[in-house]
Amino acid sequence: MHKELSDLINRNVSGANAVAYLTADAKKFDSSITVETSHIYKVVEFLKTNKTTSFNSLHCISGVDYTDYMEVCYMLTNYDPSAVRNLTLKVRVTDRVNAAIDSVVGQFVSADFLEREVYDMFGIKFNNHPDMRRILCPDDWEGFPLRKDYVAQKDYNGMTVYPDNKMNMEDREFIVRQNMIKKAQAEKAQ
Amino acid sequence: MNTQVHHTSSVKEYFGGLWDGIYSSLKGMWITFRYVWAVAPVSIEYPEVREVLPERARMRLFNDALNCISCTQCAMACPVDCIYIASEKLPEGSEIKKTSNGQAIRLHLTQFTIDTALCCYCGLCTTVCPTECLTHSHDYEFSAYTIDSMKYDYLAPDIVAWRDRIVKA
Amino acid sequence: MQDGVVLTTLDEFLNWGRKNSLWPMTFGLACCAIEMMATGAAKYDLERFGCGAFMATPRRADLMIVAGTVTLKMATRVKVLYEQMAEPKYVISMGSCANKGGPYWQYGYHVLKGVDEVVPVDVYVPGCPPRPEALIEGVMTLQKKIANERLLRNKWVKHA
Amino acid sequence: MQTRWDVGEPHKPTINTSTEQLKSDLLTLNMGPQHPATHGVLRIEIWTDSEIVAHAIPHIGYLHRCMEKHCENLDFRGVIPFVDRLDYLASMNMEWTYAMTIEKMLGTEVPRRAELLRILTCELQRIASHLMAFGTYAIDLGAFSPFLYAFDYREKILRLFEEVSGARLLYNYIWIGGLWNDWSPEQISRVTAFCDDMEEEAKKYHELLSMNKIFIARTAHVGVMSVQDCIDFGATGPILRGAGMKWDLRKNEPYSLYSEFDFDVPVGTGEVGEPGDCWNRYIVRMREVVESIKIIRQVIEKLEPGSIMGKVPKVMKLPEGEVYFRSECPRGELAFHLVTKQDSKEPFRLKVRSPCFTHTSMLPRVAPGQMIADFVATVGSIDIVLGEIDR
Repeated sequence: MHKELSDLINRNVSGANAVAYLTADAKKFDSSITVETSHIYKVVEFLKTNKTTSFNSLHCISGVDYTDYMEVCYMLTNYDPSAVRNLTLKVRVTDRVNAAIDSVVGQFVSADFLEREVYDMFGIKFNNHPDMRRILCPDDWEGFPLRKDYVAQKDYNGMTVYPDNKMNMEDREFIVRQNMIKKAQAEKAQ
Repeated sequence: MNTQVHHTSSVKEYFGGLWDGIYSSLKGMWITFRYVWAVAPVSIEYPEVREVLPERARMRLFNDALNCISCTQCAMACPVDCIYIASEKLPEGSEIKKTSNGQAIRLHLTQFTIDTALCCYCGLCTTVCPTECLTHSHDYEFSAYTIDSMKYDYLAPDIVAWRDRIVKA
Repeated sequence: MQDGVVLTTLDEFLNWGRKNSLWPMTFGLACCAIEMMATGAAKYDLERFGCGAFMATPRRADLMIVAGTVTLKMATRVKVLYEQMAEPKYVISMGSCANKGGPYWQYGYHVLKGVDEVVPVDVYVPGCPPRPEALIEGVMTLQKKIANERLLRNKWVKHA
Repeated sequence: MQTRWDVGEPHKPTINTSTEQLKSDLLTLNMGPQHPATHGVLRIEIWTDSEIVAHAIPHIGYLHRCMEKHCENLDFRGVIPFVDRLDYLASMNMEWTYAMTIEKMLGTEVPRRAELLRILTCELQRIASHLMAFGTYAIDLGAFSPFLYAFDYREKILRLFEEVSGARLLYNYIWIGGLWNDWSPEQISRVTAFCDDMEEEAKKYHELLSMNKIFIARTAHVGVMSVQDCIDFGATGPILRGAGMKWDLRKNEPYSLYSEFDFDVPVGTGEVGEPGDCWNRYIVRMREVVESIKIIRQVIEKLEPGSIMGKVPKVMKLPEGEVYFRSECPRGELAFHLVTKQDSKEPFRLKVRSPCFTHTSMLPRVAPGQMIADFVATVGSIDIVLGEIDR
């Protein structure tokens, strides 16, 4: 299904450059379609409006940080009892400093909160979003927590995030040692 | 999009609605009133009467240090890292003790601390324990005035009294 | 100087009144709030301790049961709510999260590691979440503490 | 391009607009984070024009517990206690969805008895969750006694869960590959007895609250969410069914053994009020309780002795790949998006698609034009759990 769908997207949205990623074991894993970052709005518009493969609802937007690039996954679905369809649509963001892609709020209103969450957690800005603010963390929070290189800030609003007297430092020696052993083993293996 | 629907009602509708309101409220009150005699009291008068906890109930953790072989599996399994264990090698030639289920204790346990204020009572640590020395006891009444008193050292001398109660021979 | 019979008796009387009419604030944060509601419901019935009148506003409450995870975003509000309560005021920290950050202490960048960072706590109730009985026991522990308060004696009796 | 208007623009004041001198500004009112009617620490900024809500902006994140960050640092078994704490009113369903996600990746065959018992526990949990919704919704609308009755019956379920799993609220009971403990025949017989009691009790609830004139006056025609709104916002569960759409993943995309069971999907028909209003959302929940009892009875009929744990590797390592798995929870469709790396012991990314999160985003759409008291009824009828919204 993904192969035909990606062909369909390529035929109808010029420059979308849809590539279907098919898993070897469809029972265990999900396949997905990756499209060009700049064309996400058009692709989503096409998938929503076209007659044959209409997806009428955006179920979820999820971000994944692969350290060298970030991915935004759009889970599209169809509330149609006769034919249930699910699709994972992906775009890649390589710029970590000024990450920005187009918002799809124009097509799916549910993207309003979901995109704000992706912005909050990964720092990917969504152009043309009506209300691009942080949603879970406070407005003056530093950094984007779910990035792999995130380091939590020391204090917020006069409160220490990791106070030393609560961290059981003297007791944790064991765990620190275990981590060191693990690290040494990993280095040896390399 | 004003959802309030205003419409003029006839006299019949008005009194019908009034009657409906009174009747349905009385019905609800009757159900509540029946609780006076028809339903047995459900309250448990706690400090005097205590509910018997089920066998599997997971309350405060207890470690029987005499049976512990310092394998640290509980500390590894703990999702919140609240178990802290340290051990040393036994000096050469010392007698190797056995646990109650026959495993040899080859390490000398020097620290076994559980920060109960962090524990999430998930029970993952007790399932991996090979000698079943780490168990969930049935005590839940141990609120404290200070946070530091919630860190339990299971090698402390005053734990013996507690052990006598929990570990059944 | 001795405490004196009159002041001691008066103190006892005041403490008796205070400890048997602890009105908690409806202040549920997370999972523990459900157990707090269960404590207030029919089976465990917190009302038996004069502690069941859950007040919707801090200004009428004597007791704040911090039930659940306090996040950094919420911590300032917790503090404001505590300051709005009228004296005498007491705080019970219920559950692991409020005690010390609970399961979220290690990687919880947005979790306050214990509500005692922002408000003074009188009694810590352990559990995740504590059984309703454990919360009742926590309230009883607090009542014991209140019973020993030296309210008038601290005010008027000058110890050498 | 749609603008702010489509997610609910502050609409113009309806009163005093004709007389320029009498024109007044909108009043900003904060509901929450500490408010008895917000079911936790939800904060809603309401712009009101006298009693009429002109605009509502939900502010969430007051219970953001960094659960997704935690999961990236824990092994697959250790995630379960954290998944429990997502929706603390329906922990069993949360665990089950997570377990099924991992099992799908591992390709684990779960024994039939374990599957049946999972359905049993999760349907019991659904009843418990809906009872909670019933009780707290009654409190929101000013009736206290339904809360006591609902909690009384909820305690019975919790007692069963405590006997079988060891905890009252956060169970860590459904494990990857099966279950922790088995149900004894004595416990199963108590479930049967409970089902009989619960059916009678559900009738009592209808007499007590559902058909109460005052309750109907507070909920009928209030907070109407049409089917189109629900689909646009991705709403699921009782919200979507209350609007009149027959959509239930247990029927439409059956997972586990749900295809073997015979049950109805209750929808809001509008016999009181209109489809999509608070009353219909409420009645869908109450009818689901009866349907869950039906499923539980069938499960007990089908139960036969057997193993409760499938074959799972001791050190769990998953291959590289990703899975998006959804299931029907009491509040709607919960989904996990799990991404793993080759031979990883911990999830590379675990995204939780929470139903309440999307339902909260619908509030700006339904709020404009309501009275404040009706808005409280609307928020209550969505039955949100903040642990799941903020994660």
